[in-house]
Amino acid sequence: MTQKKDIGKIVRDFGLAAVVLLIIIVMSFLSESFLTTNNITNILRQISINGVLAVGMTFVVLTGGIDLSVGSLVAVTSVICGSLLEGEMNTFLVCIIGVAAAMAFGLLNGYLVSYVGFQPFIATLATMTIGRGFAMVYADGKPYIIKDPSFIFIGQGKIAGIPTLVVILLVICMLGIIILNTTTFGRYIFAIGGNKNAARLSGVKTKKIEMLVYLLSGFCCGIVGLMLSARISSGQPTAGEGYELDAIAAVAIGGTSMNGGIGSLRGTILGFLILGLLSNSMNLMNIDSFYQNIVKGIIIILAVFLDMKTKGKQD
Amino acid sequence: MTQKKDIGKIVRDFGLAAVVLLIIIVMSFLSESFLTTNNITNILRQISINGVLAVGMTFVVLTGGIDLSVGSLVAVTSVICGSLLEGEMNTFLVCIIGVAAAMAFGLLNGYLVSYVGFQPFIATLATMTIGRGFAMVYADGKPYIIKDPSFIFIGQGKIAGIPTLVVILLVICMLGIIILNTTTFGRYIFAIGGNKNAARLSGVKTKKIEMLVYLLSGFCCGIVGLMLSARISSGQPTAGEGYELDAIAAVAIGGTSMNGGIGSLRGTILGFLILGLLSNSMNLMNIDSFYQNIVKGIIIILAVFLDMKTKGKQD
Amino acid sequence: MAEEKHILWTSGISKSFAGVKVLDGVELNIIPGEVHALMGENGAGKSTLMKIIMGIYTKDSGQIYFEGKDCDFKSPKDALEAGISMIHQELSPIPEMTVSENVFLGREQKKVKGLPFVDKKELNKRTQILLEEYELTQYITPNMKMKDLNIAQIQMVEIIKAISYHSKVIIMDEPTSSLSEKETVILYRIIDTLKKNQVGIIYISHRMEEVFELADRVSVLRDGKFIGCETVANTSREILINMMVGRELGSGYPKNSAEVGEVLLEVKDFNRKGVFEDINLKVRSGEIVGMAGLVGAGRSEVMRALVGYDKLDSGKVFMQGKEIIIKHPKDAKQNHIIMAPEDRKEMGLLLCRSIKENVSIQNMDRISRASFVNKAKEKKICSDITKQMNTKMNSINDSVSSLSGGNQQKVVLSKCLLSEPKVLILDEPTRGIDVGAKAAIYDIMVKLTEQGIGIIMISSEMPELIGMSNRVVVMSGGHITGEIEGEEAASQQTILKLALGGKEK
Amino acid sequence: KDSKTEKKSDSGSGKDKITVGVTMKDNSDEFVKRIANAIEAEGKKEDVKILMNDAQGDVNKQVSDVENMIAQGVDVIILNAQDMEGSSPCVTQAKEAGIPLIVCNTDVSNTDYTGFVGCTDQESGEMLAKWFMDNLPKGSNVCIIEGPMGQAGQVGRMEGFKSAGMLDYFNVLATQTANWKRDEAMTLAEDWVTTYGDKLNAIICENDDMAMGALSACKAAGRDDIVIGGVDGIDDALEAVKNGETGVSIVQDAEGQGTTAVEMAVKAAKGEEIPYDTRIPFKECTSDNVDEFLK
Ligand SMILES: Nc1ncnc2c1ncn2[C@@H]1O[C@H](COP(=O)(O)OP(=O)(O)OP(=O)(O)O)[C@@H](O)[C@H]1O
Ligand SMILES: Nc1ncnc2c1ncn2[C@@H]1O[C@H](COP(=O)(O)OP(=O)(O)OP(=O)(O)O)[C@@H](O)[C@H]1O
Ligand SMILES: [Mg+2]
Ligand SMILES: [Mg+2]
Repeated sequence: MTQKKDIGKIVRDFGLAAVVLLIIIVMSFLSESFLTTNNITNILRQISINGVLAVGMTFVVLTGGIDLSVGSLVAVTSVICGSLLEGEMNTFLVCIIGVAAAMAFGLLNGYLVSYVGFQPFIATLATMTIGRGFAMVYADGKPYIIKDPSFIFIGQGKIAGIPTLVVILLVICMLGIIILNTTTFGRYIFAIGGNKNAARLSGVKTKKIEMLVYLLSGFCCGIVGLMLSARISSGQPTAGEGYELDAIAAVAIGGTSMNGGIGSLRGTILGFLILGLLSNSMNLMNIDSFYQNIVKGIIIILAVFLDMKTKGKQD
Repeated sequence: MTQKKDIGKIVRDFGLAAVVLLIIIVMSFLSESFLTTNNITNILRQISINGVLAVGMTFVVLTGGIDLSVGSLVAVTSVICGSLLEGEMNTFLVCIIGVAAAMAFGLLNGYLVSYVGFQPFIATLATMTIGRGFAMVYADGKPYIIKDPSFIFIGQGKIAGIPTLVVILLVICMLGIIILNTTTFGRYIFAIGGNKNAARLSGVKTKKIEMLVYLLSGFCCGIVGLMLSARISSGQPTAGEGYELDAIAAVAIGGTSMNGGIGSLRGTILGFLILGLLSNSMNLMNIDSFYQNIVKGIIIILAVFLDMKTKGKQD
Repeated sequence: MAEEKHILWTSGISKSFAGVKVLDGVELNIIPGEVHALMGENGAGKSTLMKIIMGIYTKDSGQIYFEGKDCDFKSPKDALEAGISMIHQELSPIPEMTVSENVFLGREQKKVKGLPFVDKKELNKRTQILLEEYELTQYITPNMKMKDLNIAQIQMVEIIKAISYHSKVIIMDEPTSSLSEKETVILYRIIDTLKKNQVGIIYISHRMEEVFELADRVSVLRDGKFIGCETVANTSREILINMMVGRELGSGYPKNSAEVGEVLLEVKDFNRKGVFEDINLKVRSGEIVGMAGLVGAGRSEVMRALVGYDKLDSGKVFMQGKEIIIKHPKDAKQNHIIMAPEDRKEMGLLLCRSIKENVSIQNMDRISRASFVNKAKEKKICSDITKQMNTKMNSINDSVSSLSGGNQQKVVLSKCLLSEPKVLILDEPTRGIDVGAKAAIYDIMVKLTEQGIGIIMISSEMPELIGMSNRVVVMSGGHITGEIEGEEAASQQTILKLALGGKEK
Repeated sequence: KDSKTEKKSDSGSGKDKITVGVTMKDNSDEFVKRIANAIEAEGKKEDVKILMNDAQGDVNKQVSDVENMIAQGVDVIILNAQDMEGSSPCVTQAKEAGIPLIVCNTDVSNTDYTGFVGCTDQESGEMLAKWFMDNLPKGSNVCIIEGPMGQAGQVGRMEGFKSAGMLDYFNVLATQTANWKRDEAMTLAEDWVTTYGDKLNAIICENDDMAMGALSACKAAGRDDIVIGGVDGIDDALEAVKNGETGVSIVQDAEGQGTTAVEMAVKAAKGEEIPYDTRIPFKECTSDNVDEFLK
């Protein structure tokens, strides 16, 4: 019975999975280095950043919200970690403080949206601006150089042969799936996105849940802040510019409705896989960067179209 | 009867209008150059670009959509006009072709959203990428120099002492208000945003209307493409980057719901006025650009909050 | 082929959703000037058939003849233009627009012919004329926003709208499900006028009395199949039920033998400015308290405030003598006060989610441990309750939006029943529910009272109120205007007088 | 009126204090920010009022900035052009308003300005190209990481690569943009190291931030044989040169440019004669001379 259900779900997600497969098959013919362990590691490492953000974004979008501030919050964590590491603070403590800073902004987002009643777009646009300004002021526009080897391990080390970045991505994805699919919190998220009034009447503390969702997104931003700073060995106030669009794109390609209530992390994972594969493939094939944009746009359209067709969504 | 209704509306918009007034009053004390004719002309000229985009965006958002492609479409018009003007084509014809190109992309947006059933976010994200790529490829990444004086008049000339840019803004705003508030098309836009299904059941051609709305936004992008190219005397493939966010911000600050159905152009106008005033004021006061971000974010939050309070929106 | 006298005639209509056949060779014919009732259990396919006629769904096979011509409408616009309009079962107002804008949506009066400028004054004028014609002016004005209307007012607007097309055939899909007696009378009057004007009316309803009062002929569907068409004069309630359900069904209301015990719930001095005042109410264990009143009396509002959904200006709640504080529906739930709302779309259901999730969302505490959902348990509980409620569906994983209206209502009730209520508030619980299911709900109510549960039932169906309640509380204009107990309750007149009388105060 | 007098007294030396309006192309760019800081510092030293504007990477905003400064009645304008073509109207406007304008750091196609201080982007491209041509055998396999397409820095440096003959001298495997960004450059370099493997000899970057990204990728892949170089002379790039991790950084004298720009602006405001074109040369920083740059 459960098996049957799972097969059904796989069929429904077949559209996007097919796109992923297609890219892999085509590329393995076009470039001999594509299917090497090295390149696969590269792809995984490269998607890890957008991946973690997209997981947090999925939660937000499922409630019917949006989080434009993610890129800025990455920068907030980045500069704070950079400065504290320059002061030679304990690495673990630095990570905690860095992530906490991003979460504080996430909390502000959540408070504005759920308790004050702001539209998510406008609340997170404001914190996006404020966050970027904060990072810039904090760092006075200059990057911090990060040398702490145990911090850099996050971005460049390996655990059991797998890059730490990829391990983090896997952990976050798994945690995300568990939270969304097996906990009451996950159910409440879907319920709020489906019909906030009905959820409230059913006894769901809608405001609290919404707030937590933005906090969760802030947490993911903090983690990405660590990952990115460690990867590029510097605390950059300009880090993460425009990342919000990539994260939202992954969520939307993955079939999550921007109105909330419908979607899955499975879809999001396929979404950022497609984006990552695409960018890696185009680099390997050395496609002119002007044309890369065009190709990327067209493939997004095709992927979503195929997905809609197989899900029989249209009409 | 009508008078009473109008007063009601004005009171409802009082929140934002108060913010505008407040900024003006505070600034006239803080900077002697603020209330000079020169500076007022500057402000109007500076808001004209975002203003026209925001008018188009309001239509889209009212149907419950979003148009991320506006910045890229501005670039499309810009490079096409630049290249054609280099070929010394008739100015008027150049303008027509340039605007038509942006409208073609707008049509693609509309087709994908209304007929194929794409989520607006993902459809316009794709055309945003494609449009930017197209502009880059078309211009080979380099700007065209524009010298045609009658074209440049659009961006730098004056009509009866008023900068052409401002005249265009006024015309577009007026047209927008007329279309939205007095025509059947305007009614249908509200209807679609309010309840698409009900609109369809009442015999409204919802798909056609939705398509037209994106076409209209494309038209506004085309006009802005002309305005911007003429203002900076060049056809730039990088023109308009990030303009979508400013346009959406103006719409959202203006109280239009991102879910569609609720909102007004009056609000949008106040929205881009606030953004423009803010940026001009901070420049006049010589606030560090890093701090400007923070101040801007906070003022957006305050403005929207005040607006919500006066409208008695929150629970 | 279509007989001359038939204005609308369908033959062999079939339709499947995702492989499931919901209509199978359905016949239906309508004569001008008749009221043709269409009956069948929830999910029998009535609405689907109507939506096919209106061009909302495409049929898989079959023909539709309208005025002798083979018609296949591609969109509602075509159907409306040809002369068929419909009052939809699912109300879908455009909240931000005014009454007149809603009524004339899609065919606005223009200021100048050929130009797209809307003449709002003319719209209001025409709407006003319509409202006056049907004596609704004290209820609704053309300038009201739809979002400020209650559900009955919205229903009346939709009725007015359908009529304003001056169609030759009007489909009414459960038009009275959101109306109280008073508006129902208005609707009957409207239908009379339409009949005189030779309009053919397809009338879908689950209320037997209405069918016998209004209809000339009645067609019955069962599981998507056409069972038969009878003239009302030649049939009886029993025959119809047999046609619909395929078996006999006991008539009347179940005998309630529950002991009425101590006071469970006491509401003291509830006030909400402008909505209701000085509400005092007691519910005893094993008791069914009926709430009567005209639409707009404020019954729902009191209940919504009671369960913490709406804010309260002042008032106290006692549960078994102890004061309890309810600030959020969650508090009410923890005190076992559960409410099934009247508007399932607005407050009852997560339309895009599955039946299972809808049922379990209110009962997470029962199916989860340490915040983790026990999916096996969830499945079992949901399967059991939906079976118990006889919900027509393919699987509990289907989205609720794919259910028929009545079956959606059953999902709302299912989730409330699962929440182990001590006091159960049912706001129009049988709205849109077929006879069989209604009987099932009545049985469940009785069973619950036998377990010592107290029930508050808001209903606009007078017979149901009288038949089921131990006590009927009447509200009018935000006040309680009377309470009728025992034998006295048997009188519709008394209730109606109180409901109206209060208003005149 | 009160605030007016207050402000005046605030500014200390009274009416004759010169106001210098500055519009920078993007202060979030580290290099641009360094120039901006130098301008502020020099402004203090010369006792002039600096009105600092930041176009945040948008030409349109830059044009607005100049409009605003003219409305404020500044005595002289320093323009750090965002775009060669697009910033031209700034020059025209200042001219029309009769305000002297000094262009700093980046070229503008409208040369109707009072003076220019800066370096030629093409020169940095040429210097970088020459260093690589001197240090790598002809026909080596190289990849190039570019700045944002269409920006003066990208156009000029690529022009320099061409005029130095580098594109023919080497076998260019790939050319891509990383938009001046470290993380994007890192992604590119990772992909290239995988695709081209041992063939790849060098990664030539149009700025140092991207060179640092490329370096991280090469280090992670254990490829210390790949020669890397960039332009700007940011701190970690100099350190990398010192450690022998990268080969070269073409140092642009941000402080010199900013300081000179203010000096010239003050002179122009006073009506003194100033040179029309001042070029501050780039300096090549390699392991031989890196200590001069590390302060
Ligand atoms: N859009 C849809 N997708 C899938 N199934 C549907 C859809 N619409 C209706 N159905 C199914 O078709 C069947 C008939 O539904 P329909 O709404 O016509 O019933 P009905 O006779 O009007 O019932 P009710 O009295 O409850 O309104 C039901 O089983 C329903 O679940
Ligand atoms: N959101 C609202 N704001 C202000 N007044 C409201 C609102 N909703 C309802 N009302 C008013 O509250 C009163 C009671 O509404 P309602 O029709 O729901 O009462 P009811 O007695 O429960 O009717 P029903 O028979 O439909 O259950 C009406 O006068 C209505 O106009
Ligand atoms: Mg139905
Ligand atoms: Mg009610």
